[in-house]
Amino acid sequence: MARVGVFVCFCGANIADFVDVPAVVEEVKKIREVKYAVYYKYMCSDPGQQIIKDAIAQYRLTSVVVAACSPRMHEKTFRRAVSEAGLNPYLLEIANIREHSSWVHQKNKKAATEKAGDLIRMAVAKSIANEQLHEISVPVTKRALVIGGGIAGIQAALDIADAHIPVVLVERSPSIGGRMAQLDETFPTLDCSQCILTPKMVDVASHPYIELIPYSEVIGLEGYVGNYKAKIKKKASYVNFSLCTGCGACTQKCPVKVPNEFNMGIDKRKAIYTPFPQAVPNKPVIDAEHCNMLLKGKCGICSKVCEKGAIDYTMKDEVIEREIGAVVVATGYDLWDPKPYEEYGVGRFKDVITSLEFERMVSASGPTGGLPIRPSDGKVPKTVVFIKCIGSRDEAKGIEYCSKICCMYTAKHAILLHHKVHDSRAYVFYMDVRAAGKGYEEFVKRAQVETGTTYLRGRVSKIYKMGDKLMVRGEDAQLGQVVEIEADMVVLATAIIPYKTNPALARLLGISYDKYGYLSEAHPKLRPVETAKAGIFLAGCTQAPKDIPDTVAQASACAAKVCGIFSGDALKKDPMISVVNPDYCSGCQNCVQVCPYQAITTEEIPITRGSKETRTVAKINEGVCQGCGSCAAVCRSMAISLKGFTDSQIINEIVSI
Amino acid sequence: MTKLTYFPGCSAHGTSEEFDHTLKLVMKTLNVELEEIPDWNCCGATSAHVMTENLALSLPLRNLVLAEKLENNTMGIACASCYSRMKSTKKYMDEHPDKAKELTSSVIDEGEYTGKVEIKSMLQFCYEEVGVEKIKSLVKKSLSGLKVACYYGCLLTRPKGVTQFDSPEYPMSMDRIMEALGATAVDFDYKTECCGASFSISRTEVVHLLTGKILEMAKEAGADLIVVACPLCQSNLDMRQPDIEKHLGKKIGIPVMYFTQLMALAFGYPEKELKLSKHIVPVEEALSNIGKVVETPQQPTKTKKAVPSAESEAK
Amino acid sequence: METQEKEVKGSVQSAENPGLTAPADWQPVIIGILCNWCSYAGSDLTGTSRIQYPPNIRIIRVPCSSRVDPWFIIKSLQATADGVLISGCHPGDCHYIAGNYYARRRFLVIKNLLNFVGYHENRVQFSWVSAAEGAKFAQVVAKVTDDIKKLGPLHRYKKENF
Amino acid sequence: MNYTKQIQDIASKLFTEGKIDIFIGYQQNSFDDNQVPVLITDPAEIPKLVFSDKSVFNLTNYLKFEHTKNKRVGLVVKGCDSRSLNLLLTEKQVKRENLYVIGVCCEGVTDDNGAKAKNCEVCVMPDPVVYDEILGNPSGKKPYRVDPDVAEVAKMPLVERADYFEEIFQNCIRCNACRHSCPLCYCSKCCIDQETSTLYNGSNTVSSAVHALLTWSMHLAGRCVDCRNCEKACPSHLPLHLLHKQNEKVIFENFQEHLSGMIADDRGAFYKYNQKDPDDFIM
Amino acid sequence: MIRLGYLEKNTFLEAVNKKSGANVLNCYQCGKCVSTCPVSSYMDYPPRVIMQMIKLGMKEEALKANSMWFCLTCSACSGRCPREIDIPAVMEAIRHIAIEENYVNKTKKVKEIRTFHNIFLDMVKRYGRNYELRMMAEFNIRTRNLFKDMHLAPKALLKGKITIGHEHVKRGKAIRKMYAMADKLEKSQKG
Repeated sequence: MARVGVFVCFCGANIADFVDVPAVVEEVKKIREVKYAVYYKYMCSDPGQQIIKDAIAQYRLTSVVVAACSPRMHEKTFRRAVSEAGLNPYLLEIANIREHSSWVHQKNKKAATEKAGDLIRMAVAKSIANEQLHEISVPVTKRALVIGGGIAGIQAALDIADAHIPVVLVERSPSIGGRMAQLDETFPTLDCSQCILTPKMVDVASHPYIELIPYSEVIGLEGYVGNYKAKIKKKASYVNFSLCTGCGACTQKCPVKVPNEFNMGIDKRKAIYTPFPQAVPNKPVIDAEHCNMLLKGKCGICSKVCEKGAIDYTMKDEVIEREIGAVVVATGYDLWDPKPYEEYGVGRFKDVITSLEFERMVSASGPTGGLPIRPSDGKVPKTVVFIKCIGSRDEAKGIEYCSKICCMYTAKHAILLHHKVHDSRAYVFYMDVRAAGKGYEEFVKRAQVETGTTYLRGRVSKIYKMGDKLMVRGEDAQLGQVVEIEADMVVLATAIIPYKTNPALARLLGISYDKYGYLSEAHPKLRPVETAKAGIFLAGCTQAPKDIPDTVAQASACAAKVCGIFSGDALKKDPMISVVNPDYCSGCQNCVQVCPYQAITTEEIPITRGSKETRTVAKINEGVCQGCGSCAAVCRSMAISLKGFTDSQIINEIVSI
Repeated sequence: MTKLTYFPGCSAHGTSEEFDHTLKLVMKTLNVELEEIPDWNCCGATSAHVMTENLALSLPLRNLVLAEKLENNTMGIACASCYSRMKSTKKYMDEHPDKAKELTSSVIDEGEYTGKVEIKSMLQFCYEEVGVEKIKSLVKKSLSGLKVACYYGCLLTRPKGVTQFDSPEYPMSMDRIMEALGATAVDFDYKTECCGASFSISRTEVVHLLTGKILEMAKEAGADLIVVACPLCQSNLDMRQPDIEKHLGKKIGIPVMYFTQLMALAFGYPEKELKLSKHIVPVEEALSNIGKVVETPQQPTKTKKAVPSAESEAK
Repeated sequence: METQEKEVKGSVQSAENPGLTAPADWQPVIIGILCNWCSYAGSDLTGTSRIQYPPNIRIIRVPCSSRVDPWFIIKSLQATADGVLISGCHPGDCHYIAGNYYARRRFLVIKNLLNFVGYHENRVQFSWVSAAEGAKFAQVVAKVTDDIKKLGPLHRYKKENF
Repeated sequence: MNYTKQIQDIASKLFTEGKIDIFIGYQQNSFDDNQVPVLITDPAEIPKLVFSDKSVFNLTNYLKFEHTKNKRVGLVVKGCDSRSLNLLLTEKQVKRENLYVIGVCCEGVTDDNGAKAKNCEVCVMPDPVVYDEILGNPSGKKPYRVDPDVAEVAKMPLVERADYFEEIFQNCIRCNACRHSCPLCYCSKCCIDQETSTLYNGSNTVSSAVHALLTWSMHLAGRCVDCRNCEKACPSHLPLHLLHKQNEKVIFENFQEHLSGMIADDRGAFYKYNQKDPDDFIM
Repeated sequence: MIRLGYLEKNTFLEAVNKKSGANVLNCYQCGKCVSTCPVSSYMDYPPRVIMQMIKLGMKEEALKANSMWFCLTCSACSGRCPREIDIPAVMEAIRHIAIEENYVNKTKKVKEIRTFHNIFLDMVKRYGRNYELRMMAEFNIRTRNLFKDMHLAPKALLKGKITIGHEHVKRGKAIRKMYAMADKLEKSQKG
């Protein structure tokens, strides 16, 4: 037989003025299970809590109902008090007679009193069905996995590692550095990208808490927050990194030339190569698709020139496993291919190039030594037209969203063009100039005023050739007239899109992605770095287009989140989660379908005790379940119940009125 | 012998007789029998849709209904304007069967519309159904040495949703056919610019401006002649050329031929069958380039480059 | 829940059983099932803002509208309730990502089914109330109470033996 | 529609090749011209098998019982039966590799009076959607039609409708034959079983019958394939299809024309959602 | 100056959207259509401005302009529009609204364009097909410019470019009936 104690609060005058509290107490005392009922001025005060504690001991209460303010306010307070009296804290129920009665029925004391009585009756009925629950403790493996070695991944890895937490950093290409390594100077300060990035890259390589695994991909992730197991495929590099000294003899002698993807194909690299001179790790890899030795079994020059004997043509892909507790995804972005813009002659006119190609050209370490040149004839362009929103904000040919960074990098390109070619003239076709950021508007002004770049509002309609010039036709909407510009070169500010492997990666990690392929955050405003899956976080352009400051900020935020998870030996979790009764479960797996967190898996259990034959039933992963109760509502055979909100608790409330 | 329903359009029996005639020659070589829609009427281009709604749909719809009575799956249309009107009407009717029912029952008195006949322009038919390979195999007299600028105009490839054929910005089907005949198709950026056809009579000054630019660009691209697939384009580019020259104050003198004329020529028909006399701008000089050796066009002469790596074909 | 004190003139007819009436000052019982993150928080805001609404509703807290099994509604109608209000987060705002989308499907079907077997369509109502919509919550409760007062007491299939 | 010979041949072939342990088919009733299901384990009994327009029952119901579980089973399915089989496969109740399915392109079955069965009038899929072997010629998917009975009842004024249903519910004797005969009611514990818990239904009263039937139909909403096994099994001859068809109508009209079991791996309508689902009924 | 304020219902926008099947509200004024349009320089307002006028509900200004009469329906603009607006359909819609509600631009140029279209339609009504020489001649008569393009005629005639005789549709009655019925339908739709 349940023994319930009811403690009604006056809340000063807040409740007592509008609800006849003593009458309510008298009414409540009539309930069979209520062994003790009392009122007090401030239940949440220390003396108030003491009343509860004393009564629990004195009346051997099996559950406690506090009728006071909203449970969202003081549920934790009273749970602590109950727990201090030696009762399980989840045997407490709150009847919300302030927000739901005294404050909203101030003109009808009688009705408010009746309602308060009913609310308490409901809470008593529910509390009778309450069970003892215990906080869930999930042990954690204190190691983080960072996927992607661009600036986002580098920053997150360094921040986590600086907190003395081991980090596994996986990068798909032979070197970390990512897109930022390809940039020349960065807006809005025009400091050199390499100068600020390479120190961080070196830090990663030498950090005692970071295990850098380059030229690799994550191919599997099992488990849940604090207890993940990642499978990582190390692609065969055909170079034994422990022997290689990075002397570069092999790359010099290799006879095979391939378009250099780091330089956007403007120049060539060898079949054995390091992507760029400051690469970390600075060890070459063999491109198996182009190596003569691997393709045809002929050549072997690199092996001959390598004094250390580091070349190993027999190397195979290798899969390694790491146990980790949290994941930071930082896979970065790709550039949209402007091919659909046929009216701009993309693909036909060599002098219509993309902004990243231009970026590589103006880079001091780039293929042209820092000078922009026309790919068609090698001449230095004097008149350059920059066109923004290529692919961005274009549902017809590209994508709907704004790529966020193009306004700024186009202003930067206009300035850089002026720096490199002093007598040049830059035109920018824009639809809007979106320069929201610290020092951004000033930067655009600098492009417009200091370098005399002409901004024309409008989208270009057509580019055609006249001799060796490109004729760019567009409307200047401010003038309201069509203008034609005789240009030497056209630079298209192409949109940024998520890396094409994002959907596959998202499925593998069990997180969601949007229609473009960007990985989805848990809440667009309040949880922008978390994913819906606990323990997996997002940094940088894998979540949405971002500039470098935002990316670094988000990466550091990820690091803070990861350190938060690892701050104790175990994760503490609210015990109000779902539980399966395998005897009732028929294994239809509809619950698996509706669970938003993939917290439900299946397991095989014997049909009867000791039987060899098995059947499949649902299994809830305590570490992952967030306690929404979707599964409990769709379970037809009542096998799943949500602790704290079981069917019997809710029905008790319904029928007690 | 395959059969093809044929809609010639009003100009086939007027201004563009040479198109109609050479088309029939070409089809004979390609072993295609043209079956003209009995008692066809004008499709309404380019005026009906400007002024009215129901009539603009009814005029082409009558032809579509009549075409269904011939038992061919495909209808070929010579004129690009007719093609555009008929095909967009078909698309509208297929999407709005109620409207089709309303019009066939109350306005047109020729029977039901089912939408079973597919519509193709003659260029599309040659490119998609016949194929470049077959055309190549039938060439008796190569047109090598002839540099042509292929002009598509607006309506053969636009709007994309209606025509479902080739690129709306830089189509290449006619260029491919011309290459199959042995001719050289030059890079021509104005191949889909509008010639102003529907203002041919009412606003000639517009036509002069638009057509003048097209002619100039073709000349600039180094073409001997312009190849077209539409009678309205042809008459604007050819018949009005002397006026345009006066307007611009300079000589252009670039002949304009139908692609079927060149196909017929390459298939071995004698020149007199091409009805060359109908051209206002004489064609003979241009055709005399056939057989001449030309230097490979469009490859810009390689100058010394600042950096050797820039040679690579980046794109 | 006995509110009437003195005899009042007039009476309210039950929408489903026109023969059965209640006194004109009859007060219905309404069960409100609210999701914890939006609607319950919204109802708390109604309280903190001191917005007044009719006292007929009895609120039950659940974590998410997707926790609401259709038979809670059937059960409520067989218990004392004359009407049921269920409220959750606005579409797209669910604390648990998509719970309210699943719930919405069940709600539409159960609402139609109950109406089909003879419950007035206003007996069971649904709303989306966010944590910021304290005023909306008051309006919703007022509307539901008003609707159900018009319908009169619910008599069909009442379970007396609880 | 008579496939007796073909089915007997296939069954004996399956037994000789050792492909199955059990064959589920129809046999002639001894006392009238109706048919009853038969489970055959001995090939000698194959001549019992018949198939005609009297082969009414949905045999997939027999896949949920202990003696067919994890056995290799051959069975005959019509269009609607195959849809329930599809759902059983999706909901992992049977293993496809354990089944040999003879799909019959159904031309409609008859009711006890020899007239065309009412569910066949509104059938959307007479052809089997899952099968190893197909008999007859597929006639394709039919357009969805609202059940005429549902439409008629929906037209009644509220009070009349309430009275109509109250009479139906009063006649329910809570025998649970409906649940027992439903192929999709395979739960080992069912919420409408009386012994399960007093929470769910309690005593044998009208209100508990209402509760049980409505909850049960909600559990089948978006899953029911309209085979009407339940109705055939009901000793009180309650028009149970009204509840299921009403739900089916609401689901079809509002949730992207969902029809249960038409495609493999398509779960019930309540286990998926569309952001554009109707929202106007919510304040 | 244009005064803007509370607009209860933009009926003009609604009418244009309904008639054209496009949604003008999609326009974000990038101007790609303007520089694409081969005849935008002849228009009172280029397509981009017309779109804005529709959005602002400036019915009279938009309908009185000559813009839609100059539209060649070449579809170049709609093929390039980043928001996929069917601009020729919008132009056609406002052209039809202008005719229906008597807002047609009164300038000589537009009058001539309309005259041409009327002659064309008359010709088709009479013969079922059109005939260029006759059309040219009739146009010159109606626009009182007898000698326009006449210098072309002898040359064209000589070359056989245009012929004197022309063909009719055999069932001319059917065509004339079509005209009448289409007209009737138009009126009933309006009413």
